[in-house]
Amino acid sequence: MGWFKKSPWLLHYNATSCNGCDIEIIACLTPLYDLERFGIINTGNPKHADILAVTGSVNEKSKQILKNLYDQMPNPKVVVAVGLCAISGCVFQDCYNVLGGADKVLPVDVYVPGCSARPESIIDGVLQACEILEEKYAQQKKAKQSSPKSQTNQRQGFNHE
Amino acid sequence: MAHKNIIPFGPQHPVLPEPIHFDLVTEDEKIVDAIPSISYVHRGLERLVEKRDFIDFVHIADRICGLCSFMHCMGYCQAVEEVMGIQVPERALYLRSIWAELARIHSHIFWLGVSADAFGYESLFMQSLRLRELVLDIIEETTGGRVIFGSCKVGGVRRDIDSETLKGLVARLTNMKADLDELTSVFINDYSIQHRLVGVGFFSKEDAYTLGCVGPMARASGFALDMRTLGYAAYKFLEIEPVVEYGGDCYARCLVRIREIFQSMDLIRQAAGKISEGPIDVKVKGTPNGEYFSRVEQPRGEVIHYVKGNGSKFLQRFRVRVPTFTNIPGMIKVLKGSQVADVPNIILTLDPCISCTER
Amino acid sequence: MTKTVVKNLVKGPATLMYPKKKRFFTKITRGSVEIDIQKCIFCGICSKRCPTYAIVVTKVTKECKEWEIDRLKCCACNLCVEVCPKKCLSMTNQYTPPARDRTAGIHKQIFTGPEILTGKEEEHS
Amino acid sequence: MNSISEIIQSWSIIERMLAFFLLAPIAGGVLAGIDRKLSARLQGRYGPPVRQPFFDVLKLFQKERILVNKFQNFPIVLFFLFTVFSGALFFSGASILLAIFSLALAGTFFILGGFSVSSPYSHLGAERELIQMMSYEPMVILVAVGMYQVTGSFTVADIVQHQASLILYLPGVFAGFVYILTIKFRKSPFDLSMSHHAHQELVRGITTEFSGPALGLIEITHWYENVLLLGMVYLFFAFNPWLAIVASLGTYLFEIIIDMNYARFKWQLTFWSSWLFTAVAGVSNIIVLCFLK
Amino acid sequence: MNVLIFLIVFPLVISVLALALPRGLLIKRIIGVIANVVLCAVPIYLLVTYLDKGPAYFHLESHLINNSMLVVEILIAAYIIYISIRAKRYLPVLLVFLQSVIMLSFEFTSGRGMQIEHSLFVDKFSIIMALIVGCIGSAICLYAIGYIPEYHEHYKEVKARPRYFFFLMYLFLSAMFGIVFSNNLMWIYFFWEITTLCSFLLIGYKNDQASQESAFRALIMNLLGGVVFAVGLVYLYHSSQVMELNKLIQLDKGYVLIPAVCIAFAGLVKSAQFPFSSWLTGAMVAPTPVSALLHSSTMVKAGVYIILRVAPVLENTVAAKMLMLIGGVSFLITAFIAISQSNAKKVLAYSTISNLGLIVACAGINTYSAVWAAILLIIFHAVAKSLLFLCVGIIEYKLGSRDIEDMDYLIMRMPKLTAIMMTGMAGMFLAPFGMIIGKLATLKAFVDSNPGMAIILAYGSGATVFFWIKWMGKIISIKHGVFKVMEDRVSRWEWITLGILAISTVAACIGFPLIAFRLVDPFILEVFGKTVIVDPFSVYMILLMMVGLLILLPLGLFFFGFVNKGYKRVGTYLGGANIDDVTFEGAMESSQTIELKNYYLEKFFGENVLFNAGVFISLILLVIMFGVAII
Amino acid sequence: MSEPQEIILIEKNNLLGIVSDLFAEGYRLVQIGCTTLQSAYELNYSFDKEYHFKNLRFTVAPEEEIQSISVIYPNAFLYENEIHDLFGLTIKNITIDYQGKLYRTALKVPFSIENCPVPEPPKPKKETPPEPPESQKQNSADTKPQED
Repeated sequence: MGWFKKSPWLLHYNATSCNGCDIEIIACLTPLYDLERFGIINTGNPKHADILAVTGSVNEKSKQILKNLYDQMPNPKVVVAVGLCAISGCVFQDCYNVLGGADKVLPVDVYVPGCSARPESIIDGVLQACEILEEKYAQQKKAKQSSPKSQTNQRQGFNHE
Repeated sequence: MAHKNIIPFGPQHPVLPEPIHFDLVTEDEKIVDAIPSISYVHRGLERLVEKRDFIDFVHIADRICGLCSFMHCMGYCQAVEEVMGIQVPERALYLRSIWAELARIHSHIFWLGVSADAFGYESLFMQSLRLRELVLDIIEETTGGRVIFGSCKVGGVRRDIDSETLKGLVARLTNMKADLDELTSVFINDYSIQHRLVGVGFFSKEDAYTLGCVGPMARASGFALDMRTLGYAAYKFLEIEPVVEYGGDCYARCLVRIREIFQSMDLIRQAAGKISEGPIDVKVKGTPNGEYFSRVEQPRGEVIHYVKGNGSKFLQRFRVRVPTFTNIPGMIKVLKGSQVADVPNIILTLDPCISCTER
Repeated sequence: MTKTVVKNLVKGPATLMYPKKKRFFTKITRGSVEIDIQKCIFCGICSKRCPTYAIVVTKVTKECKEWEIDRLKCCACNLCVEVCPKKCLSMTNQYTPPARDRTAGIHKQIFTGPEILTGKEEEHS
Repeated sequence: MNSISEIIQSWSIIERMLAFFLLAPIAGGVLAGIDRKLSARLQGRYGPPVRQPFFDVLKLFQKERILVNKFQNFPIVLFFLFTVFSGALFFSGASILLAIFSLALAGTFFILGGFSVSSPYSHLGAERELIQMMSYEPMVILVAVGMYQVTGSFTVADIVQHQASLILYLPGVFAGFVYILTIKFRKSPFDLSMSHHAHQELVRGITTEFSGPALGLIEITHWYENVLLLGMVYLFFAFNPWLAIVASLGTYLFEIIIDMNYARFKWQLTFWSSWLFTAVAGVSNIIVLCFLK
Repeated sequence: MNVLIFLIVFPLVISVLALALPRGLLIKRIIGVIANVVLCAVPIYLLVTYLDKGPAYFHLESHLINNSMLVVEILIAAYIIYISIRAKRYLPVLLVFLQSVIMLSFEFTSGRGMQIEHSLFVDKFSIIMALIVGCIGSAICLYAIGYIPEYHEHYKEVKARPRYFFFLMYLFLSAMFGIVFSNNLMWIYFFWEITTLCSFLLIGYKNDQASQESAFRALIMNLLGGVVFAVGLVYLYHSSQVMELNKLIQLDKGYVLIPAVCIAFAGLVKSAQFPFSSWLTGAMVAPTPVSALLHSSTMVKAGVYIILRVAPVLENTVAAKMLMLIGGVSFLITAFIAISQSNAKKVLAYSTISNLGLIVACAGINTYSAVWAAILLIIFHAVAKSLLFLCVGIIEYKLGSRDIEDMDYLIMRMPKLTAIMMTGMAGMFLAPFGMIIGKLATLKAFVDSNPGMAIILAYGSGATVFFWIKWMGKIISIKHGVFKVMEDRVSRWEWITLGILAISTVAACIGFPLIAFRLVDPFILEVFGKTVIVDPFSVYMILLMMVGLLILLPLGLFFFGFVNKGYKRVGTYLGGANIDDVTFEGAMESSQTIELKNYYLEKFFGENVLFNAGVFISLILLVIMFGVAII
Repeated sequence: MSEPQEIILIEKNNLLGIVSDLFAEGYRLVQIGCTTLQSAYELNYSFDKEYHFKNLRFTVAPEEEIQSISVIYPNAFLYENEIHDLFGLTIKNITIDYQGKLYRTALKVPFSIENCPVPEPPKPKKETPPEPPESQKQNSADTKPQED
């Protein structure tokens, strides 16, 4: 079994968000919500992280950065889109420089709605992400056992559209 | 003899809640050059005026930035009201001021926490954000949202605060004051904090003036610039004295913000005492035709909402000039010659709000 | 700081223990939009004014009308509630739960007469 | 307790080394867990379970291995091996100086690991770690010197069996040692090069490029290192084993409290203050002792 | 005795051959190899012969030798005066003149009737020194065979004078053997002056402004040392009619304090201690084999050798304390200054002064354990430091710079050389290697006699660790990308030398118990009557670490190089702004490549302030030393 | 409450002179803004001294060049780069010139005359009494999603 459920580490990136969701993510770390109860550490370093929490609607410049960060995370990894912007672009979906959602760039696993997402929502979302981490780890292990050569990564189920 | 490191600072960096990038050229840990790179948050919302009419645009103005959400909304509404010549009822003005000051308190406490985090004082960060939750509770009870208030509209406010709640609000703020005193005394007196802040990012009054700094950046250098003295909203009814410090360094900026928290509490108390019953909004008729620069004091300083309408329901031009934007040149100046360890502090004493900077 | 820290230790944690203990929200907390489909006249104002295009109102036939909201798009700005001429929309204080599926937030209410035929989880392909 | 210490003394060197190898990570992990729980409580949070460090490490070993270059984990493996070795040396009763130098060798490998990945944050972390090493190295050597002055021997076995209380002779040295322990434990205000806390100006400093199993190994190595350092604290109180254990744990708690009460210092202050403190507390103690003898 | 004479004469013959034979002859190289073999073999033979014997003294009295020495001395003096006048520098002229006057007047007055009982002698310490001089010295000469042509390729403006160069190198070796085997102080003095001359001429080999400047600085300082040496000898003979090293030590301290202090002064100058350090850092302009041979492994060791020899005279005097402090100050301050230097040779030079300072401090303490430690330090330092110099010499020409900061990713460009260099660096300060064993012993010796010095050692080793590790880190950092391996053009001669030295660095550590018990202990036992008892467990552990490293390093490299599979390669963390592995998108959409340079802490350890402080402090100490001796 | 706002129309070529006069008088630069008109761009330079708010205004054609005032007010470089990137105007001699690389947008020069149409002022409607707002809003909202 995996231990991901017990110790999921978080990376947060603000990809064109209004920072409302970002401050709520920070609020989650604080005494009242205390994400560390679940073993969650906000690492700030993609190489240590299991969960990528994306806020914001992703624009032309942050697109590449988001991809870079995701690529630098070791498997298994989960993307959580926090806030409406990261889901659909919120009120900014008409803007000329907005891609409208993190799922345009990354395979998003959990959507946390809200404008801005409430800390409770974020906690729920991250806990769901832990489950997915476990699933992905199990899948990965299976894939490895069946064919030790093919290093399948998580990009399989990811379509650009 | 130059041993120069080139370090990318950001856009993703644990001490930055928001993306901004610097190419730091350092020698040992001294910064020789810092070139900023922005546009990681540029959405282009100024052009949304083509798609939303001037009344619905309020909801976008609300979401320009999460931390100064209410101020943007208020600034925008003020500009439109000014263009259209709408007289906003007095109660609405008072309510706007109260919310604005609440927003300032929560923004400043948040800033205290994040900057404590930047210099590695984790327990202080936790303590600050714990206190901030009390303010957020008040905000949620009065507006229904924690971050995005959504309580302002053209012609008034969308929601009233009944007098019971208002009294309770003031009482709760008063209760909070003791905790806040304890918290801020750490910021003021702690040796290690002074080590990290005193003399860091120094900025003379002249520099602050010529580089166009606003808000706490300017006030910490002894330059009393506070848009609230213009007397918009209900500030004309309240006693207000700009908080000025003369240190010019990160520590002075910290002190300015701390004193402003208490000032805001006082303003809320004043406003709650003076507020009178009455309508909270007026009906908006017609379309804006004309232009206006509305200047509002945000937690970060003077923000300008420029509104230009040509009689259409859709504004011809909406522009925000936010305090962070005009503070960036100053930040670059002080970054040069500082230490790598100071970079987060300096960036944070600006209290950067990149999302409104790049709109 | 020592004083504060020791006080924290003695007083015990301030943590709300959220998933274990339920969180109660204030009355006016903006959570999610609900509709009383019986009152709705399908004027479509909510749909048109919605800043995030979360609400879709369609008149399939004269009898069969649909009111659909994508909760994963709704920014809870309360505008639809305010503009609704019939006041059939209301804002509850329960936020929408996170979802693993992009379409999980879509709630459709079909009106074919005075009775409500719910088609709650409609899957978009 | 005396019987326990007799049993331990009856063990052969190999047995003692083995016991350290097996027990130290458990003790270190539990200590780390207590640290996190207590830190959280001091901050008014509920905090993770005490077993959390073990979960973290187990998880890290299950992660995919991502590398910047092929060889980057080699120094880390050496770091681990030599830390364990120096701990084993220490607990088997060998020369304390040898243990210290061996630990410095281990630290060197850690720093070289940071350098080898040629990543800006790792590099800065490694440079800072070096500055830290330069800051604490004198005091660590002085601890050995002070103990030698009192007990007349550099071997841990002799120091433990010394009847007089070292702390009475070496209060200054002990104070200096506690000062630099903050650096060694990577606690605020000296968590410059890599912090166990998330946010810092150097991202994760020296460990920025190490992830998955390598990071887990670094974590375990720190547990070993912490146990070794607390063992050195033990020596100061070795005349009474119970007191010594209490004092070691007390020192650890004290470091946690210090951690809560300080912002991170800059390297300049870290460097000169630790040298100054070493000079004031450690050196003066040793000179006084020199005249007493 | 014949062996000793052979060792002194043989390099002399080689040097004459080197000068006489025309350039580019194959036979010259063969002679070089033969010289190397002989110079390694003979000291070893000597070692085997005298392994279980005490010191042996030999009578060799011949007016012919004395007179020819006198003639050579006058010739040297004349030559120096000639060169100095040509270069319009008059201070050396004055010093040489002074020296010649002292020596000549002595020769022709009281020196006439001087009776020397034993002119030559050999003991364990001499043998150790002879081994260092013979093995390392001749190896460096081999290296120079490959090096000098390349040197001239790079410095086209320098006139190629390889014969002259090798003549001086071998001449120097001869003089070094002379110093370590002579018992007659006049002879030591004679050879001493020859080393000064060789050093002067070799530093000035490049013959440009900077090297002339440095050469003359070295000359002036060493001549000053020579003058004081001469004064000491004259005083010694006048006060006690003694001119032999072994008798000097046995004399009553009251009589010989002044000569001993004078000789120690000469030793301080030669080993470039404060306040005379500047000549050694200046000497780094010389070709690298010169730096390696003269200025790290042998000639400067002659300084500490002579100090160690006369140290028993100074025992328990204020002068000894001052000597100890000068050593301590030199050790500490140069270790600090080395932090702020980025010129590789300068770092090495400062590190050399630093280590010599430690040895001088040991000599000042002069207990059995301190001398034991000092001898170990001499051995280990000589091997590792010459290796490092030679490595830097190669790097300098392959990279075109001797700045440490230009050695980025050296491991990818010159993997073999980096491995050798790492061995050398590890030898300088890391745990199971030689120098740290020496330092451990030093620490023990310091604590036993003078804990104050232990404090200096504690701080100094902190600084030492800093500048070595950052250099190590620099050369082993790996960047993804293709680098041209640049070391294929390194000549065979250079590889051989590097190989020999690298192996001896490791061998010296593994063989440490052997060296300690068979060589150093008997010497200490002879002199002090007791010796250091090393904890056998510690020795085993050191050996275990050493063997562990020897097994782990290649095994690990093999494992990580070839077996290591199943990982994913990603770019370095650059705040997410990666363009590729090591470039990131900077401001204005520029693509910036990360550049990583080391810290130099100029503010804390800047050369200007610290150097002057060191000079000032040690000047005061020197004055006290002389003052006390005279009073 | 209405804050007095002075708008001074100036000639483009006099800009530097007037700005340096203002600098000498101790005004601080508050902002530089730009508005897209039908066929030209309108530039606003806002200054402030002791809450006295002053605007300089002139219009430029798309192809015209503007002198940078960043030599006088160093903080102007950000505004000027922004105007260059978003409006496509050429500004000469910016002290820190980002060469059009301050913003990276999906739509190049989003505020240029081609990209940013000025809303039709409902001139005839303005005279007539305002229509019921609802229906008008509906109409306008209808057209929104089709754009872009």
